[in-house]
Parts: sequence; C-alpha cells; structure tokens
Amino acid sequence: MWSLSDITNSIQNALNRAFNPTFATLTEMVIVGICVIGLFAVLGLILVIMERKVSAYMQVRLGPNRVGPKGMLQSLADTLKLLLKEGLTPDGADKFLFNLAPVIAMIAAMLLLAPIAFAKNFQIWDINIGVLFISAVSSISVISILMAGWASNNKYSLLGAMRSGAQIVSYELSAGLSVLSVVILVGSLKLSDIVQSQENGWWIFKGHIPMIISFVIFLVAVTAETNRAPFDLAEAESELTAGFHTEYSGMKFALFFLAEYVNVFIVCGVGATLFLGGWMPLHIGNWHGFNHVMDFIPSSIWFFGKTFFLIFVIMWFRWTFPRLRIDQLLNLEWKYLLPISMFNILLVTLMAIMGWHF
Amino acid sequence: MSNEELKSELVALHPSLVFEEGGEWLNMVIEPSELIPFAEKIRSADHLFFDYLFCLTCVDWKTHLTMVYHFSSTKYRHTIVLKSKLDRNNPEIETLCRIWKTAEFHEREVFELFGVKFLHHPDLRNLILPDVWNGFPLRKDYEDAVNMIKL
Amino acid sequence: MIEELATTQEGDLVINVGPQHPSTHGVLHLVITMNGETIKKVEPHLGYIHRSIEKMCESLSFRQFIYVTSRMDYLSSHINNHGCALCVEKGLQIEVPARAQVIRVLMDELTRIASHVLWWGALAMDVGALTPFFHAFREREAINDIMEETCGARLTMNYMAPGGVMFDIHPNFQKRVHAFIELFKSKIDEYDELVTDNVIFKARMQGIGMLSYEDAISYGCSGPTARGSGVKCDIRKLYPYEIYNKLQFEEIIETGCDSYARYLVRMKEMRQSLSIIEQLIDNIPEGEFLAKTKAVLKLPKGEFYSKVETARGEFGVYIVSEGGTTPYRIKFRSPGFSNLSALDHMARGQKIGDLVAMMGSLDLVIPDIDR
Amino acid sequence: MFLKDYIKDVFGAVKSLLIGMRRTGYYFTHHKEIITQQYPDNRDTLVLPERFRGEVVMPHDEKNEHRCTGCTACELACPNGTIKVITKFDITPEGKKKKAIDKLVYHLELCTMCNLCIEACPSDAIKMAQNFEHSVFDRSQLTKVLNKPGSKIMDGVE
Repeated sequence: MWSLSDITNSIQNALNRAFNPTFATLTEMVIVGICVIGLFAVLGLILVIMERKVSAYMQVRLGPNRVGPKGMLQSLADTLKLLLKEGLTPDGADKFLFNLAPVIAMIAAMLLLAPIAFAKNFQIWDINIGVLFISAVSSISVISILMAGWASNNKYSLLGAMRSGAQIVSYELSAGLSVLSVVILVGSLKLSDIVQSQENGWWIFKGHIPMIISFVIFLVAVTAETNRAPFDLAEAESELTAGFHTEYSGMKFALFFLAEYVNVFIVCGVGATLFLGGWMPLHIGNWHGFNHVMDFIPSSIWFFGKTFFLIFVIMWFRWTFPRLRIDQLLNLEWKYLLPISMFNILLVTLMAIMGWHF
Repeated sequence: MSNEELKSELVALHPSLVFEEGGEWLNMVIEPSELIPFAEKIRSADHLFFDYLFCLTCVDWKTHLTMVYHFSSTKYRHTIVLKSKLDRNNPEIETLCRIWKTAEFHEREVFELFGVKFLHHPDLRNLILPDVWNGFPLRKDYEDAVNMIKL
Repeated sequence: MIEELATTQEGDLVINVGPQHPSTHGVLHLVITMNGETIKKVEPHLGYIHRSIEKMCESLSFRQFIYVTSRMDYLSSHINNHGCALCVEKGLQIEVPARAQVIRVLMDELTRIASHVLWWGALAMDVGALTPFFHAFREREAINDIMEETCGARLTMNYMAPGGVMFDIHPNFQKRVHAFIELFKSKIDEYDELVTDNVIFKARMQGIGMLSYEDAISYGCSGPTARGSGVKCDIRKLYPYEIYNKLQFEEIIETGCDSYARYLVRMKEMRQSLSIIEQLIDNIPEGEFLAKTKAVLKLPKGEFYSKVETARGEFGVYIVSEGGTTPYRIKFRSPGFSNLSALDHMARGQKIGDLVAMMGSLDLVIPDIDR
Repeated sequence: MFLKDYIKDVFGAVKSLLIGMRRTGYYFTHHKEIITQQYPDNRDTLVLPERFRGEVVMPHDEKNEHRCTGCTACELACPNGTIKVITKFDITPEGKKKKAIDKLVYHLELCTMCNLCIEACPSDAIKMAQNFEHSVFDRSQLTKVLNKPGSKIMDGVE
C-alpha cells in the first residue's frame, strides 16, 4: 500500500544509489529541514484559519469568508500582509535580544517536531529518550518569552513575560507527571515503543480511570504551557494589551504567532501519541471485521485526525472560558493539579505492578 | 420628615440659616465659614442623618458664585439643598471630602471648571482639563477662541 | 494596610492604563502604581472626551438640550432624555398623557436591558471570555431593531419630547416586543450557563472589589454598583416617576459587596425589566402620545431637579432657570462619575487582572463620566 | 471532611465548565443560529424602517416644486446650526414681492438627526430620508443644498 514510509524509503534508496552514504545523509537532512519549514508554514496557515472559523461558529458569526473559497485563504493573505509590514523596534529596546526572541521561539518549536511519529515508520528522529526530549525542549520557549518581555522596554511586556515564566515552570510539573504515568505503563521513553504498546487498544481505554485523569491533567497543563486561554496570562489581552509581544510587529510578531500554533500542534500530537495511540488505528478487542476496516485508513490520517481533535478541544476551551488570575492559576496548579497527578501516579504505578491494565 | 419639620430641626441645629422659598426641597444658604460644622452636624445627627451627597455643583451668578450641595438621607429619604455664596474673585470654601468621600471628585471638577479653591482638599488638581489651562470654562465670562464653536 | 499601600516607594511600577487600552471601554486613562502585580494606587485622569455639555446646554433651548444628553451615557440615551424631559415638565407643570408615560417606561426598560446586555458581554470580555460578547450583541440587536422601527435610530433615539414622546409607537411594536420577550427569556438562561455559573468567572469576581455599605453611600455610588453593596437606591422605587409606582417589580439588593454581587444585581435586573415590559406591553392605554405645549418653552425662574434611574444609577438633572428660553445653568449628575471615584478605594491591594474585572463590574461609560 | 469538600469542589468546577462548553458546542454545530448580515452584499434587499433618520431631504414633485416657504422655523429649531435658510424676494405675477428660499443649506456633518427641524416645519417641506451611507472623501461634499436648482414653491403652500 502507498504510504508515507514507502515514499521515504524510496527516496533514501534512490539517494544511496546515486551518492555516497555521507552525502546522502546530508541531502536527507536538507530535505527534512525544508519539509519541516514547509510543514510549519502550512500548519500555521491551517491552524489560524481553523481557529478563526471555530471561534466564529461558536460566536454565532460567519468568520472570514472573503479570500478564497469560504475564506480558506484568509490566513495566507494575512501572512502576506504581515510580511509586507514594517517591523518596528521600539526606542530603548535591547535590539539584539528583541530580534533574537522570536527566532528562539521558532527554533524551540521546530526542535520539538523531531521525535514525533507522524505515521507508521515515519519519524524524523526516533530518539530513545523521546518523551524526555520533548519536555526538555518545550521549556526553552519560556526563554524566548522572557527575552521578548525584557527586551521590549515596555512594562506590559515585562509583566506578561514574568507571568509566563511562573506559569510555564509550574505547569511543566503536572504535564511531566501525567506523561510519566504513560511511561510507567510502557516502560520506555521511546515514542515508537509507546505507540507500539497501544496496538491492542489506546492507553486512555486500557488504563482505566487513572489514565483518563492523567489525560485531562495533561490537556489542562499543556493548554497552560502553550499560553492558550484560559491560561493566556502572558498575553492577557484585556489586561496587558498583548503581553510579551505588545511591541512586536510585522514578521517578528508573525513568528511568535506561528510558534504558538506550532506548539499547540506539537503538544496535541504528543497527547495523541501518548494517550490516543498515535498513528495506531482504533481497535476494539475481538471485533476482527471492525479492526480490519479501521486498518484500511492510512496511519497518517489517524495521527492527524487525533491531533486535530485535541487542537479543537483546546480551541473550544479558549472560546468558552474566562481567563484565570495569576494567583488562581498557580493555585490551580499547586493545590489541585499537582496533588491529583501525584496521587494518580501512585495509582498508575500500582496498576502497572499488579498488571491490572488490559 | 416633611419640609416644615425638617426646617424646624435644622433651625434648632443652626439658628443662623437663611431659607429660600421655592423648589420641591428645602433650600438654605449658609456662610462658607460655617459649612464644615453644619455639615458635620447634619451628617452625624441621628434624626437627620444626611449621609448621601448626591450632587455637588456651582453656579456662576456673574456677581458671585454659589456652591450648591444636594444632601439626602438613605435612612429617612429626606433631601435638602444647601447653598453657599462665594466671592467671585477669590472663591474659597472648605472641602467636604472628609465627611462625604464623593466630594473629592466633584470638588476637583468644580475647582477646574469654576476656579473654586477647596481648602484642605487632599488632591486638588485638574481632573478633566489638562494641567496647564487658563480660565474656568463654566464661568459665564469665559471666552475661548479655539475650543468654542460659535454657531 | 491601606495607608501602607498608599505610599509610593522605589521599585514601584507606574503603568498607564489607557487612554487606548482594550478594557477601559473608551478613553479612560488610569495611572496605576503597582508593586509587582499588586495595585497600590489608581488615579483616574479624565477629560479625553469632555465636551462640556453643561456649557453647551446653556445656549440651547429647552427643547433642544434634551437631545444633546443622548451623547452622554450613550447606552441609556433614552433614559437620559427622560430625565431631562421630566425636569422640563416639572418646571412647566405639563401633565404627560397616560399613553406617553407607558411608552416612555417601556422604552426605558428596553434601553436598560440593551445596556445591561452589552455590559454583560463587555464584562465577560474583560475577564477573558470573548464568546459572550457576540452572544450579547445578538440580543442587543433585537432591541436595537425595535428601537429603530419606532424611534428612528438605534443608539441615540431622540424619542423623548417635553410632554410625551415624539411619535406614536410603530404598529409592529407590540408584536416585535412580544417576540423579543420570548427570545430573551431563553437566552438569559444561556447567559447563566455560559458565564454566571462558570467556576473561573466566579473565582474572578467573588471577593474582588469590595465596597462596603458605608463606603458605597459615602462615595455617592448609585445604581447596581450601590445595590450590590446592599444600599437601597432604586429611584424607580424610592422616588417613583411616571407609572413606576403602579408596577409590580422588585428592587434587587445583593449584600455581597463584591464584583459578583454587582454582577448578580444586573443579571436579576434584566429579568425584572423584562417583567415590567411584560406587564405593560399589552396594556398601553389609548390616547394622546404628546401633550400640547407651546412652541417656545420658557421655564419659570427657579431651580428644578429631577432624577431618573439609568442603567448605571441615579441620573440627576439640575436646571437653574432665569425665566428665559435657555437654561441659565444646567448640571448633570452622572452616575458613572461618582461610581468611578470609588475605584481607587476598591482596587487597592488587588491584582491588575482584578482591576479590569472591577471596572467591568462598575459598568463605566466614559462619555457619561466626562460629559 | 476536608477531602470530601475538595473532591466536591473539583467535580462542581468541572461540571460548570462542561455546561459552558456544551453551550458553545451547541452553537458550533448549529450554523442556523448565525445572524451575521453580509452588509455590502445585501444592499439590494436591505430595508430600513420608514422612520429611520438618515439625512434631511426636501421632496420635490415632478414639476420641480417644493413646499418650503422659507420661514426659518427649522433653522431656529436646530440645536447645532445645521440648517441655513437663505431667502430672496420673488416677484409674483401680480407684481408683489414675495419671500421665497434661494437656498436651503444643510450641513450633514453637523446634523445629529434629532428630528426637531421636521417637527418644527409648518408646511411639511422637509423630511428624513433613509440613506445612511454618507461617507465621502471631502468634507465639503457634506454641505448640501436641499432645494433643487430652478425649483419653485408649490402652489397653495403659504
């Protein structure tokens, strides 16, 4: 069957036949780099239009409907506008850091794409500490936010950045703990192993209630980590105008914007991989006919379908809930999410030891 | 309490009050120097209890300025109007902010629009107009060639 | 605690919120002194849209000045006009026909609902939920359409005239108001689902922006702001004008003294206004809608004060007349100005996010404050 | 006891959030509720109520006659000085001088659509039109002369 892994294999074979192995690897790297950047741009465009349409329908409006069919090219037009806009640097800003911050936000988001399994046998880098890599690299994004807030020479930006620092550092904990519950059950940090372990059922179904709890906690924590409403305190439009990117304009602003959406995609992809089986099709026990039909759907569609479902849920949060206050945000983490996820991890460990899961 | 009863109560409190005829409420005029003791009395007296200062303004009568205070009581629902005549060239009166906190903003407004100086006001600066502004816009003789449009 | 907070120290952050800021709903300028995220002092700087309406009115006739007041509190412009018309009628001792009184009250209550609905959306937006804002505009639009059909305009209705209303109601009016009542009854429950019961919203509003009973009176607060602190101050009940004393409705009093209490007062007031409309809509008496008045109105020499309950509180009109065709001095006692003066007191010691929620719960309309 | 309250808190919170999400989810799936009006596209079908106040106009009949006598009642009624009536003297067939309007100048940029001029007009010469698209590139275009060139007063209007 025609699949993404076949394409990669044939490209690799062709390159290896044509060039020596070192050069082939280098060429592959360049191709992957271009693909990642392309994926970035496409994801940005799709997610922005998706967000605008989702918000529009929830707010009983039509949303963008002028550019392209049903307004689907609106985000392309917006990107063009942002590209043509003048990127202002405020007087008194630390120019070096000010220009560096959006680039760092982008790089952090790009690095995260490496270990994610998009389809069967289709992964840029199947690193054996994949989960650890993701949680480590995703915390780099806070540096870019702090940098942007500090370098802007604006009090609103500074406040936003400081809020974001406190927020990401604390929510990293419960996100990490809920990821850990999957790792305990699988016994491996490698993402391909985690996906493989869900062949006969996704962890959210296999793992009883503790896994559902850790899934919910994961969802809440990553919403906070990506600075999305109701945890968008770093931006807090009605309080801090635009938070850390108040002073950014043009393409530098677009990079922040893009990085936010790619981050959302990545955390949802990770969530889909850990709890919803990644590219694994939906299999139910001994229903062989049903399982067989499900196998016909390509693995990449399974992965993207699950990821976009999670992205939709996060957007649903954003367009329904009011924003928390900074102290309530920290209360939620330290008084609710952290104790619950710690208790939960005990349950999961017990479950893993006793082999109670399916 | 009817206006007549109120009148007798107020006279008992402060014999030198001058009452004016007309209006649905009791109108009275007081000397600026006697304002604070009188205000304290009507605010604290249990049977009067004027705790709500709902309107504070000034009227320019070309010869003098008149401060107009509207008091009412949230307990007894009676209302009085207190007036005080000020010298137009050097209008000064004691502030009421210590007794009714709402007076702070209203007095700042009157200060910039009429030029009345409120003695012992905690923060007597321009609230609405820019800090450097000449003249008092709501006075009758105010002329502004730039900002006033004559039709 | 308050005294300690009042002193500015080194390391305090001074922030200008406004005049262009997403949550000041207009051009309010607040200079905030903060220690970290904690507010030490809030200092309003007003006047960005001060047009000196009081001075303007001194050169307008008693018929004309009513329409200028639409531009003050634009969300309850009809009620502002009502206050002015009442004051002129008081001076001229005009008897308003029964039909006009009912129409006036109906329009007042529709305006109140429209204003509160917009406030609800804006408050939800202030605390970060953007969806309610659009839902609020949907219902407001229905009211605006009714207004447009009968009064000829959507925002600054100019429907009031001394002695009654300018024209009779539109033939469709009753039908459309009935439709609106049905629509709004279902939608107001959605408001509760979406915002009122939401745990995040409650956490943002409860215990925030405390304004005690004594302070509410001392700061001259009125309307829902004061009623959220337990002060009985509904002009419609205490000093009934038009036909309010014949109507069945409750004065909503909440004793929570916080932002959430003020929120609840307004939410319940919408239901009360709806019930007033329901009582009146089928009982509009026949007759004249405008009393006969002279072409040129001359108020007798004297002072006249009338007050009405707008969506924001007590709106007073104080006219000093010298017996001419124009007022000698006119003073508008706007509810927003007094309510704003309590903001500093409420905000001290709170977070900056709370300040935004507090301003939302005060329901500030800047032209009303600046006049 | 503390634990019970804690769990109750968590469940109550989650429930209230889910109720809110159900509401937005309902609107997400029910596109019939959308009330957006596509304004420039629906111009042809857009109907404004006949009382809508857009601008002051002076109706003329097919003989290019209007009803304005030039009494300046509208000018006096206007709070903003929006209307200026410029009069001239016509010579009637009998040789008498008769006051008539030369121009009725209307400053749309000053108008607040308060309807006072229409109420004041004794001969119903002016009325409110429903046009609301007043944007122009030059402010001077907002100053309009309401009577058409060469127009006369209708017979029988005094």
